[in-house]
Amino acid sequence: MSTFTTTEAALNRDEMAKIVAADIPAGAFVNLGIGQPTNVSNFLTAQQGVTLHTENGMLGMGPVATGDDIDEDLINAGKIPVTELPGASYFHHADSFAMMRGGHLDVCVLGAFQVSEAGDLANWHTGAPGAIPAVGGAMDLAIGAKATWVMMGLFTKTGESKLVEALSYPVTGLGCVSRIYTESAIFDLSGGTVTVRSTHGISFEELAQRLPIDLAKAA
Amino acid sequence: MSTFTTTEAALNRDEMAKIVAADIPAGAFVNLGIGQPTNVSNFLTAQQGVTLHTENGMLGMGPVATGDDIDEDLINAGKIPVTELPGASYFHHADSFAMMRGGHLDVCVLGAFQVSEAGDLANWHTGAPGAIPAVGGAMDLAIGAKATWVMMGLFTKTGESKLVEALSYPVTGLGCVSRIYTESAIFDLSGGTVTVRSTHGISFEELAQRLPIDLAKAA
Amino acid sequence: MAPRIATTAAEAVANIHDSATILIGGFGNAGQPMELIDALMDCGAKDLTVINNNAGQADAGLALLIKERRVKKIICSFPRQSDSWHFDEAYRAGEIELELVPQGNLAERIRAAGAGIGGFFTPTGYGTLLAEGKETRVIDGKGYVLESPISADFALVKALRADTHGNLIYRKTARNFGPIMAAAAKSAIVQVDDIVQTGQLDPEVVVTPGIYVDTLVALGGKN
Amino acid sequence: MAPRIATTAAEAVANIHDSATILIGGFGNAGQPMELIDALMDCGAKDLTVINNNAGQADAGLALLIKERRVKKIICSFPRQSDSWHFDEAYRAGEIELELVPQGNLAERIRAAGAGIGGFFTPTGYGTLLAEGKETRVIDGKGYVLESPISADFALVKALRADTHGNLIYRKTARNFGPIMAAAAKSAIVQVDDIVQTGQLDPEVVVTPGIYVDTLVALGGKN
Repeated sequence: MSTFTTTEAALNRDEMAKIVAADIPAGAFVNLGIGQPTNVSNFLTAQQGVTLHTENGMLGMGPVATGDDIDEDLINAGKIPVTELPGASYFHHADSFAMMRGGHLDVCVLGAFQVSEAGDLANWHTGAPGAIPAVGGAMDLAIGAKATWVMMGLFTKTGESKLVEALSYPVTGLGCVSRIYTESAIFDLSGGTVTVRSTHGISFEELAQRLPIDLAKAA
Repeated sequence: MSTFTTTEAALNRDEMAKIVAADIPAGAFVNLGIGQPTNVSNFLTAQQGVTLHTENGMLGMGPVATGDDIDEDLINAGKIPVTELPGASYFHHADSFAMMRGGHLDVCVLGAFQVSEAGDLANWHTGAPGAIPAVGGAMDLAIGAKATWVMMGLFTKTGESKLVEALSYPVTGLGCVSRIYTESAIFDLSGGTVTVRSTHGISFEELAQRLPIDLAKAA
Repeated sequence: MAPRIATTAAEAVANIHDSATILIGGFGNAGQPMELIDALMDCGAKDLTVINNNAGQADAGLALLIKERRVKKIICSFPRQSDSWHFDEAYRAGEIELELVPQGNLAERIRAAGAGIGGFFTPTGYGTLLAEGKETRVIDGKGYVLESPISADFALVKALRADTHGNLIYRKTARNFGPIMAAAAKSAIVQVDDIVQTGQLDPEVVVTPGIYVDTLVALGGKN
Repeated sequence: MAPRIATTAAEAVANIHDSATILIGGFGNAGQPMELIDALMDCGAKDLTVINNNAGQADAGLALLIKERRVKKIICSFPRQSDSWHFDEAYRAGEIELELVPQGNLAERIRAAGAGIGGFFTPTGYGTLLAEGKETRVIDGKGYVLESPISADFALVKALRADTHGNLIYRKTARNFGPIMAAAAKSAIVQVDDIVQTGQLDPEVVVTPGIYVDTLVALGGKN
């Protein structure tokens, strides 16, 4: 859908968030996961008219609250005080997750430990012995939205690709991820094909060599 | 639970409705079916503090509306204009039937074609060839409330008992009826045993002879 | 996406096509989107599957759609009424298919569609004709029937008021099927008395969030 | 039955017994019935099964119940947080049982209990560790897991305001689990800022109808 582009430098977090924000269609209903995805909201423009959903029962969430605007009854999924925009609405938890599970959100942006070329997502549990598992809304978010996008570093600290042929971490959702934003490249996933839309600080050829999966290059 | 009583005359419809109304516990949440059961509301006292539910999304329904109080947005399950009492609330259809199905109503009073000694109810369909079936909320009401009571004539026009060993009409709900009010007698049903609480214009012995099932007499 | 605001009921329903599945709100006259149904009549779409609590009354609205044989199938809980003569005639002539569903199962199936639930076990209808051919299961000693979601291409809903974001409030028992139908349709078309600016509805009292509303038309009203 | 009006949080929770199953509302601090949880701590009931989104935070409320080993099992979606040290310790010591449920399934299971649904097929969790041992089914090409209702003996809920009929309204994201928990419990105990006379809440904006509320206690509040 977009032509292949490349930049000299890897993307920093704000650059990634800015690109994700620009990719969100005007008027979309969006859920931004905890962590890096939350930063996307800082780059959405008023003209885009994007409405943010928070799993704990609100549409029309505004920016983080500060000072006198802090209200303990108005928080986001990360339990951070937020604000309310005109046109907001509140609903209970079953209705909130019905909205998500029912496919009404256009885009959900999540962090990840790993994504497979089939779009399988791992982001809830390391599977390490002794780790206490916690899932929250991750599994609902992964499979609920019309499009699930991931923001993550492409490589682990030891240099292994987090975009994999098959997950080694426990699954969050199967075949749900359609786009991955990383510091080194942006990927579109569809029907088992991984298309590189752009590379950053790395050439397509070098990327293809470092990743354990076949890559297509955007036209 | 009550001692056996008898009266010389059969009960008329208002007398039946009055007895049903008196049997409804104070503070109960109640759904009154279309037809005879609706008449029960005329005999509930303010002291009883009974709250009426209507399946089309309301708790706290008041009496039938007349004159200027008629509001086309405020109707009961029989599509008759009604009024709103203080403490009322409105909710959508899924929430209304969740309230019913979830066992939150104390009593539901329904009409019937037949009831079996096991408490099976038939009240939605004659099963006659060519009859157009219509069920409405009958099946939800039958099985939803904590207690389902029936008001009906005890005999058909041809003199057959409508309290039967096994239903010949199509089932509305299985094992759901716990009490039956008729012009001739009032019955408590429990675990397959039918106890006659009172007779009206007929003796217990005569009743026992005319009905095709075993009857116990209230102590 | 903020809802499209149509200027007439005809414009609001213009995209409804032949063979569409349509959820139509209302219980009796309360909450019936009369003007949208009339516009659907005028727009000519046929071979429709309609989901409504009833099957039309007297000589108006849905009854006329059925009279004109534009409805090939109806899913409802209570088709037979004293004034359902057009349905009765079509049904007896074998010219309309009827799927009869207990009212609470109808509501829950519509809710399930909007909520992404694949199916649910309900005690309503267990052991009855309306459970025939359906999967049943005894859970903790109680019988249940497996019911499936009912989604649709379109919903026609009547609400009291909208804001320009599509947030809706309803009025009294006219709320009935509106909120669950709006959520279960690919495209929810809503007639309201009036549309106010965003910010004029209290976020605490919004019943249908705007995310569920695709087209709005303001038709005035008595309230 | 109109709700019992307790004069203190202690009186409100006095009937909670050992081995009770308790739904506790709240997401983070919003909607947490802090005073009721503190009263539950004081009342001494033990061997509790608690359903809450989390497993206690820092050194207050639910975390203290866990610290004192009064909770034998917790059903939640997100036990591990930066300040969930009392849960972490109890869990690692094998002194608390954990049933981990994806948050949306947790909400829907609670809703199902209040709605009399025997079970439902949800796509959430399909193909994951959290579906292990559960029945699954592919419906229209999509995988689903069968989940069962979660009911309870008691619910502890925080709302903004009640009328004397027990009708409730909430405030902003503090609504969260309150409405579904009140409906899923045999006995719903609700703390509110204030209780107004019946007739002072608009019937259109009531979120939890009084039928679901068994005990009310007014504790004042900042709002």
